[in-house]
Amino acid sequence: MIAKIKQQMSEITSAKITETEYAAKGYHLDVEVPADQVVTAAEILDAEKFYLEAVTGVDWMGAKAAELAAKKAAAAKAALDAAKKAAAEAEGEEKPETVAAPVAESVEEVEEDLEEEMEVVYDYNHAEELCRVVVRCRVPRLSPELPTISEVFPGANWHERETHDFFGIKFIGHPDLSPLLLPEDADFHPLLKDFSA
Amino acid sequence: MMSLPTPEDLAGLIFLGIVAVTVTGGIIAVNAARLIRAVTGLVICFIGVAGLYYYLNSPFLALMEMLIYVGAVCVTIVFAIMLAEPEPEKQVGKQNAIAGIISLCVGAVLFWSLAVLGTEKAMWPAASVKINDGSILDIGQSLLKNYSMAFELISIVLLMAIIGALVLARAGRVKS
Amino acid sequence: MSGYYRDLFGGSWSLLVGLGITIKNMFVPIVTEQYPHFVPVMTPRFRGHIELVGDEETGEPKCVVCGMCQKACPSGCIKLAGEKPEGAKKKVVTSYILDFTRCSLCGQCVESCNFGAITFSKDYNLASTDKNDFIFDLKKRLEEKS
Amino acid sequence: MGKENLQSAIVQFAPLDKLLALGRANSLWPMTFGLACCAIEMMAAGVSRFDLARFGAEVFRPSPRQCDVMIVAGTITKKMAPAVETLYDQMPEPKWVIAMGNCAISGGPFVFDGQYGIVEGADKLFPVDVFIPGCPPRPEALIEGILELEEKVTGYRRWPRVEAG
Amino acid sequence: MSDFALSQTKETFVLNLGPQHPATHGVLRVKLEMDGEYIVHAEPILGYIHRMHEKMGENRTWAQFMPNTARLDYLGALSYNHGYALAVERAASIEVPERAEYIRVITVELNRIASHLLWFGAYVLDLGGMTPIFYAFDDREQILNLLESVTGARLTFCYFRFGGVYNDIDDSFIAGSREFIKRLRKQMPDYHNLVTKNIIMIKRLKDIGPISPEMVRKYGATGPVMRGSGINYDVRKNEPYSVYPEFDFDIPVYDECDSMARYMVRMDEIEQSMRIIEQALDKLPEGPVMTEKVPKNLKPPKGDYYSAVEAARGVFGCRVVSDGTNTAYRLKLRSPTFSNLSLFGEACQGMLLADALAFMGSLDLVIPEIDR
Amino acid sequence: MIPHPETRRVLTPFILPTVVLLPLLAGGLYFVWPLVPGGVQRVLISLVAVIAFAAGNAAYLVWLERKVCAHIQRRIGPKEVGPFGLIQPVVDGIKLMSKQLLIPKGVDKPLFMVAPLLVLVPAIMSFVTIPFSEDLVARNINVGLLMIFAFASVNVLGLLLGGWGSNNKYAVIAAARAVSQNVAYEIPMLITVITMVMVTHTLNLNEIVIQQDGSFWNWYLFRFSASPLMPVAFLIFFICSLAETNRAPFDLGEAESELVAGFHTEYSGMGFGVFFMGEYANIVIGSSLAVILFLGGWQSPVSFLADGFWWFLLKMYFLIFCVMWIRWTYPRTTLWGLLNLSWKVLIPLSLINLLLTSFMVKVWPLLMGAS
Amino acid sequence: MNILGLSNFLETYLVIAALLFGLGIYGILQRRSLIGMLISSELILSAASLNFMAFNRFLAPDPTVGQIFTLFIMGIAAAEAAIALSIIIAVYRNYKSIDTTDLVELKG
Repeated sequence: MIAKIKQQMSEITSAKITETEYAAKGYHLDVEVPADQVVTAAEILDAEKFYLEAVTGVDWMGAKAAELAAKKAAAAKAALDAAKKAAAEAEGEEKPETVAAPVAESVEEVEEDLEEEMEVVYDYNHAEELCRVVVRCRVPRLSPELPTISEVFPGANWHERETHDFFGIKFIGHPDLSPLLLPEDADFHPLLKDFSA
Repeated sequence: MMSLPTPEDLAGLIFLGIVAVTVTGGIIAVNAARLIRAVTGLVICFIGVAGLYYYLNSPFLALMEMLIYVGAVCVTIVFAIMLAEPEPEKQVGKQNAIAGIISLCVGAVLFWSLAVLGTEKAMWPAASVKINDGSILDIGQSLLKNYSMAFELISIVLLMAIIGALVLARAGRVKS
Repeated sequence: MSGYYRDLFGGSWSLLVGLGITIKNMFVPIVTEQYPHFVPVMTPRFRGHIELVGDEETGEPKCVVCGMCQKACPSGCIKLAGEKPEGAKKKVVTSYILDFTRCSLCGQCVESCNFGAITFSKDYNLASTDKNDFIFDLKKRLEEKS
Repeated sequence: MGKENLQSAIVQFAPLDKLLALGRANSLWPMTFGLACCAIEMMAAGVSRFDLARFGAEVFRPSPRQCDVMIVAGTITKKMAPAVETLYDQMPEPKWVIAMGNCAISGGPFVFDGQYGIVEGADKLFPVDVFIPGCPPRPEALIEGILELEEKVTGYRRWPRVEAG
Repeated sequence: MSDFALSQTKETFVLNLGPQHPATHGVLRVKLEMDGEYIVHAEPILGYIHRMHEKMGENRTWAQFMPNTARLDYLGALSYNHGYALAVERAASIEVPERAEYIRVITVELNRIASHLLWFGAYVLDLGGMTPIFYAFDDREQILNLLESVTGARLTFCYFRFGGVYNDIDDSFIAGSREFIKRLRKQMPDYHNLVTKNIIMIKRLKDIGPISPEMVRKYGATGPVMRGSGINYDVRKNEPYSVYPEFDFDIPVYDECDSMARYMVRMDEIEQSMRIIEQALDKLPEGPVMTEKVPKNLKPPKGDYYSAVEAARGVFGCRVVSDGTNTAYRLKLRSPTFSNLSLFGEACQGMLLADALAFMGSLDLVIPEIDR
Repeated sequence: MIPHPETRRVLTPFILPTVVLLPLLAGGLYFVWPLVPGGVQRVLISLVAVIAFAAGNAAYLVWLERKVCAHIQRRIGPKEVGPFGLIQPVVDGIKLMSKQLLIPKGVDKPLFMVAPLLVLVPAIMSFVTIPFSEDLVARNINVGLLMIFAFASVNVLGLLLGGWGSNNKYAVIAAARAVSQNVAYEIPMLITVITMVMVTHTLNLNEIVIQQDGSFWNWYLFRFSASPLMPVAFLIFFICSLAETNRAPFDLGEAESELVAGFHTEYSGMGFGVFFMGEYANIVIGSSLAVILFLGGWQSPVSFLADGFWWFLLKMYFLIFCVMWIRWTYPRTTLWGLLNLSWKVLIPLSLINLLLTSFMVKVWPLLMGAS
Repeated sequence: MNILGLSNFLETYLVIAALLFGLGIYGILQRRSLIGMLISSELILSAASLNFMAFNRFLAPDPTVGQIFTLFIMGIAAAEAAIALSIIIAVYRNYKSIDTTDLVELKG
């Protein structure tokens, strides 16, 4: 099965396919495809009777943006503290936890031009044979857009909506991208690394 | 010392109450803006009429009135209101109201004169023995002997009504 | 048609069987523990809010204000302060405030403590009309206890 | 909180008030209203082992109109808050609120810097009469909370206090 | 309902089920477009108990996140503990002693029984039968007593640690578990006689809410929903983790695809879990319950790792992305009921309201787990 | 029995007024009462008695139900308020009466207020004709059987108006369900009753009971000479009365898990209380009617024991217990299941019974006479 | 005349019946919705049956004839209500209204 999928996936242009060690990673095949090929990958897996376990995003925010966000957060916090003091409140109860993302180190390895990216991860699994396939797709952070696969897997509908909630990634062609888990009128994307409430 | 009312007086008082209920119910039934209230008025009116029947020595008919009119007809009407959900009626124009009052008078006078005509011109023998035990034996006897033809006809009418109602109500539902 | 009769008779039988089971249970002994009259005993591992542990001899808290529990707590319930009195070898806790209303009873504070200075209490029936009742001053509680 | 203004104007003499208070205290009908984890312990308090029915409080009514006490059992999120407030408003006077569990008291373990989703405590939305801490509290604690509420309504405690040990 | 037909004039109205409604088991809201008592269109609206677990995962250390997993699905908390622990152990390459794995399996299976029992009671309650939940809770209380005696909590256990479990089980627990299994074995026929064989129950569940295997696959539904549709898939068998390969147990599969099939799968799973527990208790090895080598300040190497377990409601997947620090860079929790519920909208079209609720109950929803 | 400390505590302030006022009242009544004409006396007494019986039953049946379900579920049930929780219904009543009567926005106020009364009043009125023993009947009406059904039909209207007037979708659906269910089950029930009338030749409840004089084999339940299907008729009647009173497993009208609280979703305080009382009064009437028609009313099961109202109450409460027992055993049916049961099982059976009975009553004697 | 003895006079009933009849006519003319008209016609029917019953009690030789007529009227009324209501529902399905002023266009 793994070989079959690998073979079919390799037909997708500019797909990076890695066979991973299951015991260490928890999946068998890691396929990275360009944004416009997500649907093709989904169709291949659909034909092989895979099911979609989850769709999610990862925000690979670059160092510069992180710095900026950290500064912003610091400024906000300072303003908040000032306000708190002004209100002559007793000491804030909560221990301030670091919101700023500890990313700088990890991203250094990634090539410079890939820095400001978001990753969408699709987890596929097969019910009869053990074969977990991870399809990844990187989209630019400032205009995160990629086609929806909810036509192929209707179950992806909610997963994509959720990903849109959390990261603001737009799935083109999705029937309804209104907030799923966040309040109806929410306009923030909490899982972005530069998010602060 | 104050004299306490006799049972007859009480019965008379209750009769007055029943009359009031009947008429009030009727007025609500024709005047209420919302149909659901009109039906409630109708129910009240029917309950009053049932009371009148009781005073007319026929508890059986009184109960049938409750069973059929209140329990069946009014429930059906309420159902129809639920299904059709009409908006409250538009305000009735003044002209219309005057016409209505005139019609009320005309109708009442007509009906009344007919009734009086009937009572005075026709040759009625004296009223027969009053029955007040609510026995339905006599009714049953004449229903199945003297008026058995009408009885059968009524049952056919009811059957037709059921079939007709079913056909009419079903016509709206079309299988997709 | 046979399905109809099967449903009718089999179904009626199943209903009777159901009635039998409920009536049987009417005569099963009652399992209710009548709480205010019956005092339940918590298991030794029951996790209530935490308490400071006093030294067996002196009754003073064993805590050395290392702050591990504070660091381990996922919800930041613990606030502690200590000072080093002159001549003493280790720090002494001056205040140990537990905001129990934030606690998730995960027990990581107790696990992280290397000195056995905190333990779980057996308070299982806390309720109050004032929520500040649950911000415990553990040092005071320890003093009251001893 | 709500207690002082619920005496109706018609009856003013003390024994009747007492009777009313007693009636109310011993017939606390909770709302079937579970939010999260604590709701399961709320159910557990109602079933055979703990049997809330002994105090006449087992009549879990699904409609807020027929409830006396709202047991907020779980985290109130910002999305849910308007609905909870509506439910509170729909309850007829006299009404009480029990905040069950740490989430309902203060947001509990879900409070962190930069949290965007939850309301930090039911008392931010409406007055709360009794707080029951725990995550989740044991069913005994909920019974204790009901007794505490009865004490608050009638002014004295009918049952022995149980010392934990 | 095959003979369901939309009326020509489409007189529909919108019914809001929830967010506070007895049938939704929490704060799910379902917007129903109804034609009389028939559902024309249903849209579940989530998020009423969204508690930011994934955000918290990025703010807390690996160990500090453990209590959160118990609050994801409070009915089967230990499965979620397990899933998260497995993912982090995979990331940090931590070995778990054998005894600890056995204890994990025993407690997880006990927890699964408790979860299914509660579902059984609550489901019958949904269908209007008010007594079975009391019997089910009565049995469940025994499990909670057992679990409380080892974990110290009744519901939101935080028992597993990276590299083992928090504390060891003792003889009284083992004896108690055996006692409990004996008791439940005696109870199960009563449950079946009272509920499963009841004609009203059969009429309400048979052929209600059919989900074809294809639909299950397309929506990614897992767990009893999947097995009730004839797909033989269970992570414990297909992708064995922990010490599950050591045990001899069956995966109940029913081909009917209806609510009754899902009901039967869960009832059979209770039996299978009892078998697993018995075997585990028999084979329980001696040894430590915690590895020595786990650093206090855990820092798994960079990379992303995935791990899935079979929770009571389906596949719970945990994807951790580590950047080499003591907090997760990204923590994705794949909850089973999220996918299971997503097919509700399509599947309940044309159903009666009462049937739709019977169907919804058969999906075994735990809302905080959907909303996370 | 020593009063519960709680009871003592509460009742102490009331002792003095009671001690002073009660004799005054009693004395006044003593002097006025003889002046009241006999007919009115009887009416007044029976009115008071009937209302007291209905209200007391409604209150204590709730208590009984809570106790029964508790014991079925291995619990205790109400216990702490008064001995055995006996004061619980009083306390609930006090609470419900002192509860704010919310009239939600958008409801049709007159209908909303009138609907609970439409449920309760006919139910209480029906008690008037029920013969607890030969003399213990408020008013022995010749068409008593018909009267009960006439009043029961008003009950339906109460549910309908209550649901509709609430301006709540759940309530409307519930009301529509309750009514279609009531209408569907009225058919087999009335057919069964007609069968019984054919056998008894009367609509007078007293006479029906008197006809069942003797030992239990004279009860209509076992009167196989009238119709071999008598026990089936009894079952049909019992099932229909369950459905008519909206009791589980036919409680579609207040299906908690589907329709929140059904037609009384919007009712608070005593509005809800009155609905509740009406429901229980209806159960009492349904059970009484079954006892009168099939179980020999006040007649003792064996002829050497004295007849009396206690037999009536015993049989009635046994049936009520069965009603509760059934409620706490079964899940709820769906609307379709319920209509199927009515149209596919009960109505055919009751029609067969009707035919058989008419055969036994009219044709059989002719055949016997001819031979 | 004793006001409490009114129940023993035929005229009392005739007056009430006339009132109900008049109300019914008024209702039919004034109501705009079909259901309202139906309600009014029920009033007229009950006025008629009240007269039958009154004559039955006070005048008729056969004590059952009026009652039987009333019973027939009830049967007819029930049938009429069922038919009328199903027509109303059918009309409502087609026109989305049961207001007579909206039903003037008979194009279908």
